[in-house]
Amino acid sequence: MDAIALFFVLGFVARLARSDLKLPAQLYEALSIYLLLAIGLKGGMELAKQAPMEVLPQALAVIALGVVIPLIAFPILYKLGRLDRFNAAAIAGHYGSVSVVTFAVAVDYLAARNLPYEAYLPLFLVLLEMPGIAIGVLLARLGGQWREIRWGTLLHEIFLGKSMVLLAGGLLIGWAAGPKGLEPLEPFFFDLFKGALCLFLLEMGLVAAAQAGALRSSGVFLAVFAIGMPIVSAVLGAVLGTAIGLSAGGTLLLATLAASASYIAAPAAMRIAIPEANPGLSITAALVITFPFNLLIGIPLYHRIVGLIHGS
Amino acid sequence: MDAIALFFVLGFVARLARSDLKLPAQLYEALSIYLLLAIGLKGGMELAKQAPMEVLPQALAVIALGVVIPLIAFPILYKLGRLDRFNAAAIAGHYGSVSVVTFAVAVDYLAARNLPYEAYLPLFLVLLEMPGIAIGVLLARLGGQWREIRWGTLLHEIFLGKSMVLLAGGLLIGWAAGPKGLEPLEPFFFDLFKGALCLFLLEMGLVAAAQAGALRSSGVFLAVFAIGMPIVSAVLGAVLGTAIGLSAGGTLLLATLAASASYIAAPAAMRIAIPEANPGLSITAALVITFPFNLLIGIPLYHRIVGLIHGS
Amino acid sequence: MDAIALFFVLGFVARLARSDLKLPAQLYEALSIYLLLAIGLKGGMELAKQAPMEVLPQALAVIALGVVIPLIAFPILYKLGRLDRFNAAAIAGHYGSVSVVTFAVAVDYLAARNLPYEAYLPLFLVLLEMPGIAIGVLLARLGGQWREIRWGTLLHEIFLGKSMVLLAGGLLIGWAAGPKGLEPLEPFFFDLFKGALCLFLLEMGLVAAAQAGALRSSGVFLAVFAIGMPIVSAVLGAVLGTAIGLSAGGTLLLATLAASASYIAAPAAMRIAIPEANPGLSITAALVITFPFNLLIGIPLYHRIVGLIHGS
Amino acid sequence: MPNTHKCKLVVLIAEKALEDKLAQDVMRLGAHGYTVADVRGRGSHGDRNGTWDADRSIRMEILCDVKTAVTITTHVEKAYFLHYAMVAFVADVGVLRPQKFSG
Amino acid sequence: MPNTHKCKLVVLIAEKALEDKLAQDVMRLGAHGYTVADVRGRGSHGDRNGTWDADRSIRMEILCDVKTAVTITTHVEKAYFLHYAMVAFVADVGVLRPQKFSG
Amino acid sequence: MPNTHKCKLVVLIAEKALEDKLAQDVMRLGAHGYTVADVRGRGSHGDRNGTWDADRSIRMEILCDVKTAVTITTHVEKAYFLHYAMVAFVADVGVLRPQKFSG
Ligand SMILES: Nc1ncnc2c1ncn2[C@@H]1O[C@H](COP(=O)(O)O)[C@@H](O)[C@H]1O
Ligand SMILES: Nc1ncnc2c1ncn2[C@@H]1O[C@H](COP(=O)(O)O)[C@@H](O)[C@H]1O
Ligand SMILES: Nc1ncnc2c1ncn2[C@@H]1O[C@H](COP(=O)(O)O)[C@@H](O)[C@H]1O
Ligand code: NA
Ligand code: NA
Ligand code: NA
Repeated sequence: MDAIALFFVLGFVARLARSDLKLPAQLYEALSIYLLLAIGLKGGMELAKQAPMEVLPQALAVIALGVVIPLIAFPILYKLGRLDRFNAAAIAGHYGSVSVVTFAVAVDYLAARNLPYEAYLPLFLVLLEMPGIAIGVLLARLGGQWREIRWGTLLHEIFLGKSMVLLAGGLLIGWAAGPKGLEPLEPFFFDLFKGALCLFLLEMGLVAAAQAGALRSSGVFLAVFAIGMPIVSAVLGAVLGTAIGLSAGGTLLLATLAASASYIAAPAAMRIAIPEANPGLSITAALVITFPFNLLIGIPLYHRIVGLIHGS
Repeated sequence: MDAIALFFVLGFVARLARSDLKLPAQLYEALSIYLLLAIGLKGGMELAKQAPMEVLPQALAVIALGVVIPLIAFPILYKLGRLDRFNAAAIAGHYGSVSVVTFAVAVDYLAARNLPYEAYLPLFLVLLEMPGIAIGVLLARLGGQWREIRWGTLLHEIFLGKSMVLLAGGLLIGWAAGPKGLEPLEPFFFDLFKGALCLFLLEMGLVAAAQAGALRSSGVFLAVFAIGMPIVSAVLGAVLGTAIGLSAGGTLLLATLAASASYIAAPAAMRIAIPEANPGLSITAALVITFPFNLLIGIPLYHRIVGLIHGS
Repeated sequence: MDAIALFFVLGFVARLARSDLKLPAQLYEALSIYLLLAIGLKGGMELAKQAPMEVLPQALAVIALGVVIPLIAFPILYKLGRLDRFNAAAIAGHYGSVSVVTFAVAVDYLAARNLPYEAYLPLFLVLLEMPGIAIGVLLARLGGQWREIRWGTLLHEIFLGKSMVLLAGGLLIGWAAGPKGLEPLEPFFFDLFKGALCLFLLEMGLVAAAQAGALRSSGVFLAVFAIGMPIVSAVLGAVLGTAIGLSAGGTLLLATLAASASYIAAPAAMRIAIPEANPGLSITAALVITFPFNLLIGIPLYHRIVGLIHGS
Repeated sequence: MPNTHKCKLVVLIAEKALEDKLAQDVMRLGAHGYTVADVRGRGSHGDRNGTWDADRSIRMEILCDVKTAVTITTHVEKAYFLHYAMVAFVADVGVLRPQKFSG
Repeated sequence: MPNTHKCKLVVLIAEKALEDKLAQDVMRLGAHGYTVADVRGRGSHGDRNGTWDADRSIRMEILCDVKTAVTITTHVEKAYFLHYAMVAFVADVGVLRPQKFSG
Repeated sequence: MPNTHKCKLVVLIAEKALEDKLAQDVMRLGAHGYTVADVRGRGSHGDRNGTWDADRSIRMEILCDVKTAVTITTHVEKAYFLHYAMVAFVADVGVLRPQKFSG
């Protein structure tokens, strides 16, 4: 198993064994700020090398993916899973959005295997962060309470939420400064990245184990959904990545993004936009099941799927 | 624009746009401890290479500069600006002292242009930190309440304040350990410096924007002062740097130090020593106007001024 | 003096001079998490290169050392020092366990002198962490209240305490991932190690000076014990290291481990397991006297002792 | 106490996600200020031990007159009690400058 | 206040080492919840300024009925007052949903 | 409550810059201890949201007898209210070991 996944396991096991290990709250915050900025900077730096007109159609296709996934997830949750509209919509929104850490682990997976990928892919991460959340909120209000949507608040929460500002801000700075300008920042933002990711995964393991108790009450359906949905999304992502001409590595990253579910940006936005939804359900699904599934099983599996679809 | 200035802009814009982005309080503290120590260590390491008798006369001249600047600023604020004695004195003290981050940005400015400078200049940073604050307090008490000055407390606050201890402590350790002894500390204290500075500037941007509202109530005079005074001080610094035989790069650093206003050490000391002063005024001037002015316009401007005065 | 020891001195002096310098609490926690993980990873990485059967007998001998030291310390404290059973047992437990930071400084001492040592020695650090604490608790309950020992809680506290989980977890991850797998983590966990250690020592200096006041009330006996006991333990460690065939460097590390007293893991465990003991006494002994003694005088002294005993 | 004046202290313990909203609400409803601390805890919504974003709680204190206290507690009861982890209580205290907290 | 009901607020200030134990104790003794904040301070055990592990303190608040308040305070008095740095006090407050804290 | 004794709880919310001074003051004026927490807030001096040094506030709690409570509140009123962001209030509480806080 990869070293970084082992940190997740360490956290998970330590918490299950009732160790008092706990990362300081502000270290968790500092690490997530750092990871978001670093990913944005890296992507922006690479974006500076691209012709914008080449990337634009890909970008639009990727946004469409972010809209489609929650539209698929919602009926499954609502009809099949018999969840109420609010919970179904909130969970759909989490799966429409993406997990930054899962993305980082997939990048590491490629790097460890020397597989190339389009280095501007963090742009897609930024683009996929938002639409899922917006669609989730719309779905929650379909039942006639359209007027209740506070558009101002919602758009604000989505575009000016902490993770969006850091990712997009990093992207813009990286793009404006270019590889030359970022050189002196490399030791901090790039060389330390993987180590910082390990610490963050340790914390995620602790948190996931702490939430694991909620598994029992959330029912079998949700567990099945939290494994099945990522696979469906990954296939969609793999097809789309192939269609828009990404390399096999880039396609794997897009598939992983599609498969991942947000547990940082989405919970914060949903808590305010859909108060009726029980946050325990979406967090159990996204963090306790989907996240470790992607980490340990999903990414290699999607690698195979991409192999079949991309055919290279 | 330089990458590190862009981080300030990101923070500033994010806050103006009412994003909820916020750096954890203890990360801010950790970063400022790190930056102060790192600057001190670097300066001390270089000082170890100097003959003390060479630096001593320069050091005395620099301390005199720290005394003169608030003595110029005070009458401007008191007579021209019609501020009361306490506020005039407190603001004068802030401008007599220096901004560590502005210094670091100026060092970076030189490095990016491959311009050489006397590497022991952090010593002057340490020397300029104190006198301004002391003069500010004296000016506040000129109106007869000399007895009210608690000299013990004041000297304690100045010499044993957090930033002084870290800067001077770092300087001493760097000097005692020398380049050889610091080698294993380089990856931590030197290679990461610029990245840490970026994070700190992001936070400064957030804080400056949060304080920006106070601009309206503080009046036009203060805004003019907060841009004019740094230019005056920079000219003084440039003349002095040339007179004491610094290189063009060293002269620019001294001019920038003179032009910069303290917003970490001075506010803390002044709050206790001159409670009658409104901290909002000095912080608006030093942090909201002078700091970004120096960052974005001042340093290149002082570079020109130094070009004229230093003539090399 | 070594640069890292100077950071301890800076903290100590700053606090004695009543500076308001203070490291943020969560930075202290973050640093200790980082140091424990890094030491574990490094040791585990090296352990991966060893044949387990070679290390096993050494490991058993080392555990025995951890049992013997508190058994020697207890009667000294109880009979000679006339401390009550609880305090004698608690202090004996602290000296049976080890100080991670002292170990790190000794490793640095060897590195600075290019002296080789068995790179898997962090394993012994992990092994020595526990037995001392357990023996301390047993000694406290010898007076008939055996039933009062909550074995579950005690074992839990010892094996699942924060520092144990991080050290042993790091060891396992390092062992599983091996040198190749840890390569991308090197910039974070290994290159930054010494700098992070400096910050931690700065904090330890502050804490030690804050506790120094308690010296007066704790009596001369404790001060003598806190210097004499480490020397006795170091001799034991040096003899054992030589006997089990360690190199001179490895023997010095084992002697230093034996000489060191825990002030992170032991206080936490003892506070719950022996509430009757006054934590001020053990902390004064371990942190205010033994720790700086080892740092500044002990390690070079043990180097000489090892020279005599090991004879190489 | 001779030098103090009667005042209400309203305390709200709630999910951190509500901090900004509550701050706006109480100011709009007539409070002249508030004080916030980061806390963790347990209640009917289970363990909220503050290790990560979704698990954090805050404790907001508002000194105000009776009328404002009733307005604030009535509002939060209606707006948040159903869907959010939240507790509210009120105490009688004495303040030093009564005009600072009332009217 | 018209919309509130009488309730006790028990406050325990203690060494951080006791946090988990106290949390278990109060739940076992009948509390329905608690809130914890990190604090520092000074008392008969000297300065506990929170710079490092052994020096940290917590402040735990429990809203409960009188009976539970007596049980909790009696228990901590017996179990911890002798050997630990600790302070306990009780205040009368008014809560909004009384059934949440009692029974 | 049967097992508690009347006591005053003085609460001071103030700029962090005052922490050390207040700690010295209250001990000098007869308190036997105090507890401090980091807080943020808003009041007549505007938003003090705690993002940086100058913006931080603390909340200090002092359990003491009436006389000390009057002394402390009178002192801080005179010494700090004019120039510093600060709020003070006093509550009646019941403590377990009354001799710990009085005399
Ligand atoms: N009985 C109680 N005493 C003190 N704090 C409580 C109590 N019940 C709940 N809380 C706090 O209020 C938060 C939300 O409560 P709840 O909505 O019951 O989950 C909890 O996480 C606690 O911090
Ligand atoms: N009179 C007091 N007022 C407020 N808090 C106190 C008081 N006495 C003690 N404390 C708090 O309770 C902790 C333990 O108290 P003690 O057991 O007296 O050392 C202290 O560190 C303070 O945080
Ligand atoms: N009405 C209030 N209720 C609770 N806390 C307050 C209130 N007014 C002020 N504060 C707190 O006291 C600090 C200083 O208040 P002020 O001097 O009014 O700016 C504020 O930053 C708040 O933390
Ligand atoms: Na997704
Ligand atoms: Na200046
Ligand atoms: Na030992």
